[in-house]
Amino acid sequence: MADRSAFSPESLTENRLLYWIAAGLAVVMLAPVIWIVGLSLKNNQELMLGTEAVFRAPYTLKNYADIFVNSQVFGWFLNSMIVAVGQTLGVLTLCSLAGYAFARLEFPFRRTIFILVLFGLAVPEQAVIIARHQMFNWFGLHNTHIALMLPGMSSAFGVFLMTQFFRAIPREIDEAAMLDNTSQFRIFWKVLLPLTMPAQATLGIFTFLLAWNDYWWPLISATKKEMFTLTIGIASSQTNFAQSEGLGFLSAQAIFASLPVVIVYIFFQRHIVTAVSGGAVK
Amino acid sequence: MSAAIQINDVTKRYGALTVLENIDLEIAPGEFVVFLGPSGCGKSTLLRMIAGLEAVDSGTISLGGDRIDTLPPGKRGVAMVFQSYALYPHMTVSQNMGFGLQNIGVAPRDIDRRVKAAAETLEIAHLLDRKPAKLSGGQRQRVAIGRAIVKEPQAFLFDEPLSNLDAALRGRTRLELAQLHQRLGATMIFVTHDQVEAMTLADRIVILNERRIEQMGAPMEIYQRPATKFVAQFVGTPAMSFLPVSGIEDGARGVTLDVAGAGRVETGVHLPATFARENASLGIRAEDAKVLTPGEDGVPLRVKVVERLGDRAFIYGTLSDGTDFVVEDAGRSTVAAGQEVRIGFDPDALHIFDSAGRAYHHTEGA
Amino acid sequence: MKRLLIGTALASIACAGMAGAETTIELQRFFGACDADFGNVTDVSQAVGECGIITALVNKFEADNPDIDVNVTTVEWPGYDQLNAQLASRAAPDVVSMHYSVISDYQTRGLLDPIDDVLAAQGMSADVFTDASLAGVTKEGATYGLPFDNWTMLFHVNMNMMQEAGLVGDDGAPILPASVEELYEQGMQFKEATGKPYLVQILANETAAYTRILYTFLQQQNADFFADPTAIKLTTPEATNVVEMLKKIYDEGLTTTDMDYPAAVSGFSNGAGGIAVNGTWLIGDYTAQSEAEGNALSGGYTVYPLPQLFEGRDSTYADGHGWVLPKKDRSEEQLEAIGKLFKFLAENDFHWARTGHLPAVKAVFEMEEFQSLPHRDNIAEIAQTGQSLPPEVLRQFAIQDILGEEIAAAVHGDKSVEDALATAEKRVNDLLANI
Amino acid sequence: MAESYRRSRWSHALFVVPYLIVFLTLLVFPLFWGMWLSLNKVDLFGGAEFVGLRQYARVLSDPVFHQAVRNTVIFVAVSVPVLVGLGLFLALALNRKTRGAAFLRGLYFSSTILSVTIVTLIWRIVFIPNDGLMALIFAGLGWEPIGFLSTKGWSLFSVGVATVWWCIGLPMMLLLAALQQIPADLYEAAALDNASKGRILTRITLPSIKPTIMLVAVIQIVMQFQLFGQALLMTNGGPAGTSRPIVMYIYETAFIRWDVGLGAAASEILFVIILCAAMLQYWISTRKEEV
Repeated sequence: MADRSAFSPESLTENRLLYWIAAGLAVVMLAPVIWIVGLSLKNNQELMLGTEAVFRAPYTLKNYADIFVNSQVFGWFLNSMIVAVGQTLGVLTLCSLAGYAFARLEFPFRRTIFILVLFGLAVPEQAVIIARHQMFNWFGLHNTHIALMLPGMSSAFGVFLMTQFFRAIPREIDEAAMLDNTSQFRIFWKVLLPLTMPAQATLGIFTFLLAWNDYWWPLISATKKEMFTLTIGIASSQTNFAQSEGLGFLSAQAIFASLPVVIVYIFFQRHIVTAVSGGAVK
Repeated sequence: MSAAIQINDVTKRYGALTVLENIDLEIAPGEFVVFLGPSGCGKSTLLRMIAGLEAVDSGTISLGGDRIDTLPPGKRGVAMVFQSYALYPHMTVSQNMGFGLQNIGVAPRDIDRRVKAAAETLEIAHLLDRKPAKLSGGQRQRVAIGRAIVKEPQAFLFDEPLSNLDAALRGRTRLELAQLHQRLGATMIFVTHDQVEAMTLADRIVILNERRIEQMGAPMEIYQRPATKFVAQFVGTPAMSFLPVSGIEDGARGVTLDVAGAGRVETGVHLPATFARENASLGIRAEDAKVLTPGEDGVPLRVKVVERLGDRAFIYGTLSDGTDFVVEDAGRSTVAAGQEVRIGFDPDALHIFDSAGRAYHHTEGA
Repeated sequence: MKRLLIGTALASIACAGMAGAETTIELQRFFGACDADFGNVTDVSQAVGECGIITALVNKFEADNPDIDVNVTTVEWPGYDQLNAQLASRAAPDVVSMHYSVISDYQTRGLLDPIDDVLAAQGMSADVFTDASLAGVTKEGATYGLPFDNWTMLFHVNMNMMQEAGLVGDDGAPILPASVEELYEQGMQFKEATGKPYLVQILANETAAYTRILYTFLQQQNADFFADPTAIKLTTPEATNVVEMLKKIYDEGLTTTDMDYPAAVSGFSNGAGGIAVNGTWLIGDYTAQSEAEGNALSGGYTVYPLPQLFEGRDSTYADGHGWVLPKKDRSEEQLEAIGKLFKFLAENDFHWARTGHLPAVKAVFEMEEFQSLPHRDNIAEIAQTGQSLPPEVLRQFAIQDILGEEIAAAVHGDKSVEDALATAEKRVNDLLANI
Repeated sequence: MAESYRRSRWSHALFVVPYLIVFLTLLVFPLFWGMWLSLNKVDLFGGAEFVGLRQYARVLSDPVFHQAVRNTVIFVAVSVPVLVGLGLFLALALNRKTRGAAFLRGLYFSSTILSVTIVTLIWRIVFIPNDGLMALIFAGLGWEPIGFLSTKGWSLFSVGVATVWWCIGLPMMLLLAALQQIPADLYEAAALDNASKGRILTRITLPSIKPTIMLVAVIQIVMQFQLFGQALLMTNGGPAGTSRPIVMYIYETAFIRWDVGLGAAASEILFVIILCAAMLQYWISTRKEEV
């Protein structure tokens, strides 16, 4: 192959300089993380006297060992998992059903209801959180996993995304299924739902990340330490650096707490990236 | 397995817009009927109403004597092949073909047998485990047909199923469809805007235009004796040339016409007394005119383009009054653009249209 | 990883199962988390610092009372927003740490249970507690919390640096200012001699320290800024004096500037300045440090109350920590368990006093061990000079935030002193008017 | 009457009912309940007393609220262009098929998955005076240390740095996706027209992804208006309230000062602000379809 005569569109858009700048900026991205990793490997007393000790041996895994001894990180992690997974499944179920109906079925007030739901897109959590907190009081729901999962399920974004996605599936597919004598629910379940998998992945990842990172709602709803999510748990132990467990332990805790999601991310990176970008183009 | 279809006085509206009006049509068992018409004429809508994908606003549709327009699509006993094939992307070929049977509770063994049989017939047995994304356009098309066949429907409905194929494949598939029809003997309705498909496949062509059926008939009848100017214009390539008629005189063989660009033209057509003589026109197919040898007396045609197809050539030009005209010549035609040639017509092959578009032809023995 | 998770899950289920057999007390506190260091310590004398001692105390109590399980939740200091959410959702814990200054908020709203019966059941009477601490928890004639300590802001002194600056008297005691002018003079002297700022203050992202200092020096000027407990008065010469003094200290470079709470604590440890203006709770830590070798405080640490800089009277703003019972239904067993816990805490108040706080139990003052604790005689007077806000003043923590924010703005030069005080007054009064 | 599958039927609504129940109870009802609360003098523990629009008057005349609005607007006005600009830069730089680019894409997106407490913990430990990474770097370079979390101006800046570090992944990915949607033949045509790289960027690439750029900008505006956790955990809004965002004001009034009515009124105002941003998003997306 005569390589020099080959034309590729990339050659017009790629820019070596930009690339190397981006590669250099990655240092800024990584430096804080490396710093934390360094701190987590140091003895707390040594750090008290000055954090430049990070650059000197000895290093120790004691901070990580301490997590295993007494920390509640495991419980918090479990709560976060339960809440994030539960909320994700809930959102996917509710939004798929609703998205299918809005995209494919006729029922009275369909347009009105859909527009109402779209208005929901504009309602920020802050506008409802105080009232929500009171409502959950009335039903005594606070400090339950359900209470942590439910608010996220009212997300209008999911319904919007699923509706758009169902709309994008050619109607002929439903029609072929109808001629194949398929019931309404079976068309949804066996024919169309499998086709929305990319959208499910996108919405699922978004929901999971939102639930995993949620701060305010668990802060005021999960007030018993058994119900703390990872976010709240870490926050509860992170003030008063000097008085509590020390920088090294906090760093180790932060790394330990993020490790599972980071591992999941590394394994599924390709899918996550496709899902995130795929959802955007639709 | 094949059944008659009756369409009685069917009307379809979308809000204020009427797309089909008082359609009456009977299709005999085992007949291959093609709905032909320009886009937007309602031919697909009519097909989809038979399938149950569109509601009928008034009128009835029956299949094999039973009224079906009140039944949901799956209960009508018809199968449909979509223009886009509409294969289920997440199912394999055999799952695609067996899905409908599964839905009505056919035993898995029977499904398997019927799918295999259909796949053999269509020569796609080796593709049964693939998903549609891994198939070529032609293979997908076969799977779509296979999915229809396994259901053993009382009627097959085809919605422009060949339009996504390339020219060569389209020709071959056309032949295979014809063979399939012969073998199954099933009632088939085929929607297309391609007149070649219509001509080659149909037992009977139904031409639709502007909400109604313009003409029904065997392909050659449609071609040779179009009922209206629309049909005459729509069927046949290149399209029929139309010349404005300024005067009509009765003669023994037929009427003689005064045509602006062609002088007096004798025809073999007899017109009834009621014929409205204003704004009539003369229609001539390219193959019904010929280029005369130099010196012969004929109508002068200024040649603009010569389209050579190998076995024949079409000569496009203008008559003295500027009217466009096409004439067929032999493949070795020496006519070149810019020349002026003389042409003549076969009087018995001429068509005369009144101002409303109604056609009058030469009648044998009249 | 997975096995570990499952293991923990099983363990927590097992714990929950066991908890049914015993009485569980949900205890929620601030003071930080230090399970890694003290999670298994039951010998209280081994523990140091607020966090270590309270952790060890609870461990000891559980060890002594195997039928009682104390389930501790540590909250971000001060944790009242979380407590509010809990109270609102009727999910409050059984026992909560609370500043005396905020007890009124909850008591007036009927959110606390009095503890008199609980104490009586254990044969305890309220008069074992000091007057100052008892005043903090007594509302409308009932006791609404177990007093645990009294605390004030102090001058923690690095004697090594003071020596260097020539600010140590012949008696070996540090020379501390007795007026605002002396403060500036000694501060300059210190700065010139050591090159370090005189004061180590918590000036970054902190509101409590400013406010406590303001209250202290307003009290010293006999300013009755809360004559009406529903309206503060800050547009006064007295308040201006205090804030201008703080501003001048800042402007003259007599104080560290950008230290937040933890930075100020460790900064003083590392010799960042001569005198740390911080609370009683650090005495234990700093004493322990001064007894160790090779650091900035080695052999050179002492502590004094905030000096009287104004002529009115010697006074220091004081507050204290107590343990309260949020209103809820409790079983007899639970009340008894709580009573035992309270009795235990009161009996071990000496250990808590090792942090540096003034004991809430009178008897501790008489204990030899207490008297032999270093520096305690220096600060004994705060038992008399310590003064809190009128108990009728509600939302003292919210007020503290507002004042701290506005004083910080003035000190940092973002606002004029008059503007800051006027704004603070307006904001506080708006808050109080809308309760 | 003939049947059709497109017929409107009540039973079809059953698919929507589960979501609708959640939507009505957890979004619509609290929205109106919140509006009602904002018209009342009410604390965390009940005892509502109707006061009309007085809470709104209080919020709108509160200098702290003004400051919070100003902080939030400044934060949005600075962080959103940075997020969009940097996201665009990274998307352009990393839009290539090499393994290195794939790795960097993954790296830049990875921070997005961390929770806000971890992010703020990391950045606090970077920014804290004396012991922080920045303090060490400054000391190493012999520069005057900056109190990043405690100096007016720098505190909001530091919150912004942590936010950009945390949020940069999404804009980058969305813009990358848009870049990859540009048909290659457009570039082939440009190559035949002898266009320079610069012209290709400004005349082909950027116009092609303009709708996505706008979309990303609006998403970020809506998101960054809701700034809360970073400010609360890193600076607690300080110093002197210079890094307190609107949401933190709401949190403080409702859950620290118990002033639920006032907090509700402030949230309604934030709602209106975000509603405007969302309308902008709707306007942009519909305009896109016309093109």
